[in-house]
Amino acid sequence: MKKFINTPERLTAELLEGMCAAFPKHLKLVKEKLVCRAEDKARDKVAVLSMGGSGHEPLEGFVGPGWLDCFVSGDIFAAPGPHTVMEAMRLLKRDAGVLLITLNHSGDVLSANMAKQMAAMEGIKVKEILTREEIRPTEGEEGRGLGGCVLLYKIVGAAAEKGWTLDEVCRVGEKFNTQMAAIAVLSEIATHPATGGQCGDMGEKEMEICAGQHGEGGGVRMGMMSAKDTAELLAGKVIAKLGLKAGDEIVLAINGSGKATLMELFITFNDAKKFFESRKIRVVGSHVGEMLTVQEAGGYQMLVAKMDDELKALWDAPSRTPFFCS
Amino acid sequence: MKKFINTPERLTAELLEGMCAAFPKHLKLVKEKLVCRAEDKARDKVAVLSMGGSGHEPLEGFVGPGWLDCFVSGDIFAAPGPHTVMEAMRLLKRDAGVLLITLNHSGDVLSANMAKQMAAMEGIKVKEILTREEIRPTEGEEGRGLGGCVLLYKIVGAAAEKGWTLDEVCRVGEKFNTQMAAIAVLSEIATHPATGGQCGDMGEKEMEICAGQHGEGGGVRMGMMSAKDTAELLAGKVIAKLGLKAGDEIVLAINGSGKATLMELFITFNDAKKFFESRKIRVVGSHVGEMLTVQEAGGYQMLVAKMDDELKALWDAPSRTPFFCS
Amino acid sequence: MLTKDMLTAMLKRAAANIAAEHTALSELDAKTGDGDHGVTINRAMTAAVAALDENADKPLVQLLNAIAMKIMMCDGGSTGPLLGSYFMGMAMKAPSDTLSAEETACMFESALNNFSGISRAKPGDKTMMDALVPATAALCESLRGGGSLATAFASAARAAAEGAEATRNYVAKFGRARTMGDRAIGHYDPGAVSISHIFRGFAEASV
Amino acid sequence: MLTKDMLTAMLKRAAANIAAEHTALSELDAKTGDGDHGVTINRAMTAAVAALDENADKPLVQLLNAIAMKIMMCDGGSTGPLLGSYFMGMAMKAPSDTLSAEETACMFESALNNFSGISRAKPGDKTMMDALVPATAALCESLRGGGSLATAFASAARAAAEGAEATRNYVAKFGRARTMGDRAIGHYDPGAVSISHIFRGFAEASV
Ligand SMILES: Nc1ncnc2c1ncn2[C@@H]1O[C@H](COP(=O)(O)OP(=O)(O)O)[C@@H](O)[C@H]1O
Ligand SMILES: Nc1ncnc2c1ncn2[C@@H]1O[C@H](COP(=O)(O)OP(=O)(O)O)[C@@H](O)[C@H]1O
Ligand SMILES: [Mg+2]
Ligand SMILES: [Mg+2]
Ligand SMILES: [Mg+2]
Ligand SMILES: [Mg+2]
Repeated sequence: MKKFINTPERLTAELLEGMCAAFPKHLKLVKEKLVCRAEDKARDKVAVLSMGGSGHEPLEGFVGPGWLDCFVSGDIFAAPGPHTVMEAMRLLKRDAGVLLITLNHSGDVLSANMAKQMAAMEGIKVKEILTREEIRPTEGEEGRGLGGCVLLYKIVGAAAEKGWTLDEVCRVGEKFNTQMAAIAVLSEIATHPATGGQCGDMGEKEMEICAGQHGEGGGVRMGMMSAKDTAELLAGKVIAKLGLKAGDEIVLAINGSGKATLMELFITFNDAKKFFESRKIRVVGSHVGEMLTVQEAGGYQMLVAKMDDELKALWDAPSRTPFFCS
Repeated sequence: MKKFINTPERLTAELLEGMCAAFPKHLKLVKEKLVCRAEDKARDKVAVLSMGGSGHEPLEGFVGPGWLDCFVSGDIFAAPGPHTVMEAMRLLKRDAGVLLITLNHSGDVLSANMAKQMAAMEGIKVKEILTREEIRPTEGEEGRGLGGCVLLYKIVGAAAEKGWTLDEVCRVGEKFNTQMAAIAVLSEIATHPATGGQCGDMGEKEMEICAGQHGEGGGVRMGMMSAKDTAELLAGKVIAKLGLKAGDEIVLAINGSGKATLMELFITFNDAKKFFESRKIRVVGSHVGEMLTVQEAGGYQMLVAKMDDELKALWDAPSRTPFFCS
Repeated sequence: MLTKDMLTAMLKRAAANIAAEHTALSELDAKTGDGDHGVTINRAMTAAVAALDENADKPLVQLLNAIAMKIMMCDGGSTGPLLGSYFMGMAMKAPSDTLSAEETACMFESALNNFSGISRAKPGDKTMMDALVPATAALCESLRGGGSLATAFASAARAAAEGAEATRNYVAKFGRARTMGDRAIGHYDPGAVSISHIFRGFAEASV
Repeated sequence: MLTKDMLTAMLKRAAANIAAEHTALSELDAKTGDGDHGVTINRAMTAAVAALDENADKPLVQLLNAIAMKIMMCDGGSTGPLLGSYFMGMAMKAPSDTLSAEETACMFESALNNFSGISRAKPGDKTMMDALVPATAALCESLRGGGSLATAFASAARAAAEGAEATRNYVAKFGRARTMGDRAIGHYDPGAVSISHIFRGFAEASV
């Protein structure tokens, strides 16, 4: 492992400090692990909160008007403890309520569940949306939460900003959540930046689809393919999963996993968009870039959500955050 | 080389198409190689143009209100031909004039010079700023143009947007240009995405400072160091080069070269900022992310410019582009 | 009779075992997970020891609650909330600083019970449960059958080790290995291995 | 007498040589530059051949101008503008489709002259100039001394090859290798090597 870092113990603290220092007009760091808006949202609007381990930069930074109010960071690949999540809930506590977005990973779910119990005891009004939009190789398998959460942040962030009630924000968020899908392709495995260890290994000419985030290895291995063939393979699975048909409208985003160059991501987006359009599925919103990385993992996640007029209005609503220019 | 690409011949065409398709509200592609604003700037304002080989994504995309009007892309690591630059000048031709920003690399300079000659013959009013802000190991050596151009785009883009004359835009641009410095550290060498070849090689525990962009190897090799030690070494050279002293104000940006994780970049920014502040040099503007990459090269560029009130106002001016949220 | 001091010594010994094994545990996790279990379990056990030191003069129930809180304040991935609720469960059944054999058995059963509530995994699902369930059963059976603490914890440690060993043959139903299907077979569950190191520590400290 | 057809054949042969060597040329560029010289020179020479084919029935002066334009329309890095101005310089001194020995010499001198104007490099600066200057000198000396075209181009090719060979000993003053200082010594300049392949092609086609 060849990285510009300092002590492994302080990786997360330093990176969050650096992120907030680099974007002081957008972000402020509260209590070491809570990335919050530089200027708080009005208290009469629903607060939106998410959480997850670090090492997935810039996931912590989708905070700002029309986005999250706070992201609770854990340490490298480790969900934050229930107490830290609880701290964020206390900070955001308000009559309008708090929406927590949890990605379906064992640690996050365990932490969120305990934090919600504690919040209930303190009378904090919390609702939760659990994302598990990952497409798995076989039907019936439960998906994990991948980068689709970022698209969801945009939707519920916009709804909350408009002053919708917690029930309404939750309703539109759940609608979006059930209409989105993510599928990952992995070509190189990440290293854990604190231990230097690699999660699994990958042959010279191999790739893995449905690979999830860290290279846990729950996907399907196959030979490396061209950008176009890969994009079409993944897009085909998305179409099947979401039951997309001619006339449907989608948001399409390509999320780089870390090592993938922007060149690869743009080429892939281009191929994917053309494929959807050849099926008469219209791309009405899009993004390409790093949203949820896994260190220097190779490959990307294709993120797709089926849109309707209500969702499109939220997707297009103005917003401000360092890592997504709308 | 393990990349999600299609035919090597169409790399640039496909990536530019994908970039513009992904950000249709910001960008449009004109004639295969010209990345232009989705909505043209008013004709009575100075147009700003830059150029360079591809493979450095997202450099082509700093286009939009308060940024460039057009970026002329060449092919992988190859300056666009004089004719393509000329085409862009014809497109932007206006009484207010055109400002061309050229990075000091042999091919770009040769192309720009020929294009300027042709433009003069066609009566197109063009001025040029040549960036060569790179810090070289020994004094007197001429620097190359690195990622500092992006900071310059912001400054002259803002001035042009305000309706300043070509002379005024040029003056403030040249002022910024002489007050900025860039220094690169390279820890892993990029591959050429069309040939698959590597530019040079690098030992397991080696890094190179003053390394420029492609690993041409004009820098100083040394053992890999911590984020903090590296940042302080580079920042020290920046202070010396710009003659920074207590009370000075700077913009500080860390530009990832491709493979560097955002984690490394944030940690590095944090260390660099603290170092400047320990010298009583104030960071009044900042950015961290990928601006000018070199495929999956390891390491980053530290970009610094000395600011004054006029420059600060331009830096803070509102702007809109896909890869820099202001 | 299990005293507060004995339990303290047992926990410290367990933490020392984890500290010695954490690199290997992360390597195990790299096979079926995200390669950090050694980091998180070590962080949790280090937090437990810190809580032990900070609260040495408090009654056992408070001591155990402090351990649970401290663990849940760590960024523990799956491990933090699980281990935190284990200690919380212990605290629920720690009536005094000196526990009879029956009280000791009840305390460990309560720990398992509270753990299961948030875990939802069953034995055979390739999780920490695979070591915890047999270890607890062996411990309680021995204690209730009149075995000494040393005998009881030795038998619990053996059961935990066997349980962890058996995870090699399982497909994972919980945790990150869940998506691997059959390919998880042949790999140990790192969490179960950690539990076996912890129970080995209990046994080593109670001879 | 150099005819348009002979020059066409020479250029095609030169382009074929470059096509055969382009991978090696990129590898050379990887040592001291950005590893793409084979790509750019091949692109430029391919453009030249395309222009030759598209304009086969035009007078020589137009043919050469078309080549120059086509090359300058490529994304040629340093190579495009340099080679483009070389052909532009030829066009400036191509009075008819059949050139005398003196006219041929003048045309190649004009090409070098126009090239130098934008290059600004001198022999010894580790650039294409190191092959172009001696090749042009040898060509003109031979032509003016009454040598046949075959002899003249053979001697130009030899001089270009020697010039390219000598670049190994130079420090670069232009191009991407400029920043390497002494470390460029021991490596060939890829541009100069390309020029030597081109002049070798001229010689091969004029025997
Ligand atoms: N629901 C669960 N019940 C019991 N144990 C679990 C559960 N989920 C995960 N585990 C345990 O957690 C271990 C992984 O812990 P760790 O690596 O710290 O967390 P993460 O998976 O979040 O990275 C697994 O080996 C498994 O034993
Ligand atoms: N000013 C110059 N004069 C003559 N030749 C030059 C000059 N600058 C660069 N070159 C030549 O260009 C070659 C590199 O070409 P190429 O790789 O195509 O361009 P780039 O350096 O832009 O990648 C060098 O080997 C050198 O021979
Ligand atoms: Mg983890
Ligand atoms: Mg080049
Ligand atoms: Mg783990
Ligand atoms: Mg080159």
